[in-house]
Amino acid sequence: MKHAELIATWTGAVCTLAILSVLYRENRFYRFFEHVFIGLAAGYGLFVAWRDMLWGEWWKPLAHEGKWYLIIPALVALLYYTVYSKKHAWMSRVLIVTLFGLGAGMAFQGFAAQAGPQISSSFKPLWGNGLTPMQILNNLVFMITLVCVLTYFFFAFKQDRALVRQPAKVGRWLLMIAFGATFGSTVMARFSLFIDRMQFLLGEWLHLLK
Amino acid sequence: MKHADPFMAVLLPLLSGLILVNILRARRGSDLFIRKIPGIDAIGEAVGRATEMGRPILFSIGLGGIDIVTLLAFEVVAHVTRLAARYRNRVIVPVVDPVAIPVLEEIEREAFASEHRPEGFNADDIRFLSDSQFAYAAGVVGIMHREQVATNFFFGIFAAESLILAETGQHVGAVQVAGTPSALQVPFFIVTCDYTVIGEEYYATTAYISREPVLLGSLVGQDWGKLVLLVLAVVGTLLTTLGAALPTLKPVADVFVKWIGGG
Amino acid sequence: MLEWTIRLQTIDRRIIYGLVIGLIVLALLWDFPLPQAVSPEAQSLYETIESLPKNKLVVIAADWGAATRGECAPLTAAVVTHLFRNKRPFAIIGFAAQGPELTTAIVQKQAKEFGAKYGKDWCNWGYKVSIDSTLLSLAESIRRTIPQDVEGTKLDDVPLMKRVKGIDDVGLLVEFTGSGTLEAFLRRLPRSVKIAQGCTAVVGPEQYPYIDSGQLCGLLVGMKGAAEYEHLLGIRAQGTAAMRPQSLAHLLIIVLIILGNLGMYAAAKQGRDLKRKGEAAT
Amino acid sequence: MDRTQTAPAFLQEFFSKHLFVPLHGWAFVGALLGTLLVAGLLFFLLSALPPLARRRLMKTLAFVAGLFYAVEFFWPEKGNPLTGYLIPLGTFLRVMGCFAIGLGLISLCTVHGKAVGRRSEGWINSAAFFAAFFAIVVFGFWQQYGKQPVHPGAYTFAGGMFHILFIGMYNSLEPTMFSILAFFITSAAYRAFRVKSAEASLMLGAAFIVMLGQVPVGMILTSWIPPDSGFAFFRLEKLANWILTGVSSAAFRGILFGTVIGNLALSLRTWLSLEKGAYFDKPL
Repeated sequence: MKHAELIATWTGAVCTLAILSVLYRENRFYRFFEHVFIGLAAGYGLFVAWRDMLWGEWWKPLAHEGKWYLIIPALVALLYYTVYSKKHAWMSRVLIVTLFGLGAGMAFQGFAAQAGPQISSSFKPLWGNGLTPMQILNNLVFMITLVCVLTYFFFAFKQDRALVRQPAKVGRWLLMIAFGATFGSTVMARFSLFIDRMQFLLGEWLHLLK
Repeated sequence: MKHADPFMAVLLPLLSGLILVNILRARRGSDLFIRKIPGIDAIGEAVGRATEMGRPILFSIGLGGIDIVTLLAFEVVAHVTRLAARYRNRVIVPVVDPVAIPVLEEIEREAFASEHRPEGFNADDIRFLSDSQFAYAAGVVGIMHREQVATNFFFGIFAAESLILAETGQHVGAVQVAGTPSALQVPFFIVTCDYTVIGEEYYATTAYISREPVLLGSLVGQDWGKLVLLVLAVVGTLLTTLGAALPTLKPVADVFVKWIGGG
Repeated sequence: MLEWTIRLQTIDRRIIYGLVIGLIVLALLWDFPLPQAVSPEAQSLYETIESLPKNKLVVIAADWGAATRGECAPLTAAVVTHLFRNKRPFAIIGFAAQGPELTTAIVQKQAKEFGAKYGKDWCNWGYKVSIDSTLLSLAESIRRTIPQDVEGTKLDDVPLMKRVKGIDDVGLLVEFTGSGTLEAFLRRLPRSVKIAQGCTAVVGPEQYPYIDSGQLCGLLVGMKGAAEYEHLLGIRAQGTAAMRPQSLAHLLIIVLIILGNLGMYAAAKQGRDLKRKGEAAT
Repeated sequence: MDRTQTAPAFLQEFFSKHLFVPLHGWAFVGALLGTLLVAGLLFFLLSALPPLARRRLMKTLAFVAGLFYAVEFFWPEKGNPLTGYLIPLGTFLRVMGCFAIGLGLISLCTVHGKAVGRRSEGWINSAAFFAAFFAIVVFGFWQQYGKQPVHPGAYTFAGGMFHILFIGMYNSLEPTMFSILAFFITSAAYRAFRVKSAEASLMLGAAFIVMLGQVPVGMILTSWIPPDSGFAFFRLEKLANWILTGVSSAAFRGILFGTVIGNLALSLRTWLSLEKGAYFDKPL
């Protein structure tokens, strides 16, 4: 395969154009490559599952090192396939409910890992030596935002009380500012992706860029 | 954090206790209030729209599979499918995780049966597309165009593909309702969907739909939990401030902050 | 006139997409100059490298993969140029599987220009799995954590590593990433190692607090960061080239938003006028 | 920190010495057959369970599964009886996950197989699916396990085909699909950012400032404000940064506190089988 690189560049260009064509409207060209994409993803997923996972962690120890007990996960996984039998379909559910149980048990650790550091780093001094007025203002804004946003997420406390209603309203406004800011800050990252693609088309494929 | 530090060993049982106590209280039948969440109210209306137009509904459960967040999305699929079955419509669910296929098949079959239309269930409507994020997105874009869906639901965990899905929905003129705890994707749903369920509102969806006492009680417990975190943040801030302003109080503040920061 | 303004609120999306493609192709092909401001965070990274003692090693942590290549590659390239130019030896380590490989490609390309040699001017420690435990043991002993480089040479036999005894000989660590891996470095490395970061625009906002607290000695965010650093180095590379289409794209969005609002305003005005006329007639 | 340094968990040594021992030859075959027999027996027992017992079994399994992680987390690191099982359990679950891929393949092959078989509209696309799928599987394994290239950097036939399929096609399709976001973010911003209500205006305003603050063209607008004066805060890049780090990060922290508690509540309900809904209340 002498020309693998060259052919790869050309097929890459065709694939890029096919996906971009959906911007005009959904068409045969896109549809064809959409299916190719799904086929490649499924095949590559299978290949990678074997190469990076099953071969080293399952087949090699099982068949070459005599670790016979590794047959167990494979047998348990067969329960998934009971879904194709009307009579035994409920057994797949035994497995899935157990997996949900495992996921639920991880919630404590997840809570601690996600929220733990965020709680203690929310304590920002509102006064004191060495704080500039700007820092004080920042810390105050931080505190107010946090309190108002949390209030917005109260569901069961009646909102006819001004104590809940007003902060909740401000909380929603502050959320909108945060969402707008996130939107704005993502624009650059998204365009980086497309610029990268255009550099491929104009540079690597057509050799128009210096 | 690999294991519970002294602070978490107190906080987590406390929060869990608050949630469980309120579930028990609700089971005994105390009357519970829950505020309006317009996004969830809109679900029925959105299903109705699809039926009026005689076009199918698409429900994306995002990138999740067998996890706690997606578990809730499954319940919303069940609700939407029951409504659709009542109106003789169908719900297409494209999925990323193959393990979700058996779960969804059972849910849809069950939903059609409960509305006395078992023949309405079609296994081909649960479509595994790909476990690769963007191959999935490419497939959903294709389905939306070809099936000319009238309504899209997005409930679950989403990442960058959120905008690809929801903006395509806009292009085909679908009514869209989204709900996700993935905070970074909320802005993209807000600008493209008719209704967006934000952050923790997502976890209130099932309680809101079913008005089941257990779920409503849990919601009250969650509120108490948030109140605990809110008080912690305020007290911590005040203590830190006092510690910074008055040197004599600094040791007290430091001990508190250190305890919360994990000893 | 009013009719035309009203139409501005319903511009067909295909026209918008055409404009996006047109502007980006134009900006890529036509090299027009743009003013470039430099943020204090970029300036401070530049100065840190300038003032770094000659005997200290720099470590590049390559925690990114193909998905964030668009932003991480130009950032890495800019910092590597600076290191080569100042003849500061560096080592590459990565906590993302593809990171060290992709970084090596960038380094090799530049090594030719600067006449730098593997082993003398840079080396590659390779991909490591668990970030926390690797850094913890790295702080205790570099040689025990990384017995050999990716080519299988013992670290003692790599020329540039001869002077490096332990973590105290590392002067600066620059991490390039598209995710929130920074905290592990802050947690596990001694304060004697200065830490700087180049990150994607998406995670940028989360990193600024560490600049305020002094834990980070420099920060480059996204394409903008790469362009700023190239400006400091006085070169025009990928970052600067990408700022042209980026600027035009941002401008296009802003102009479109303004046009849309003008259209909406005009439509509302027409509605009011019609209503008034209607009232007069009845 | 190192996994070899973790003390063995409760009964772990017993298991690894007496039960889960690598075997070879006939002993290996015997152990495999024995396991299959036990599995078959369990399957038979399971299918004989009456509906009520089935439900009880599920509740118990979910509880025990959740209990494992809960105890592992709350027990202090020193002398933790379960930490040693984390890695084997992780491997077990990942291997199981790999075997679930078949569910996805069956689903894909049924849908596309039907289309090709019936020559229904668009069957060519379904054929393309199969071609792409088999090509990358065949060439993937072939280049992995087949003849290796003589010179580094050269390609064998299989290696070249895999390069074309993976680097040429897959690595173009994926980032291009991702890059479509550049267009969609533009059209979404144009359509949605209208000064209609207070909320929409706030969102628009924040997005506007942040977008301008990120590119040189925007920064020029306020570059006349001296960077070391008291008004430097109003330079667009500073203002943008302030919105992102001040307001935005606090708001996202508020959202996070809500979602982690919501997640905790849902997990508790699932763990203790208190959850109500289609998947849990369905008659068996």
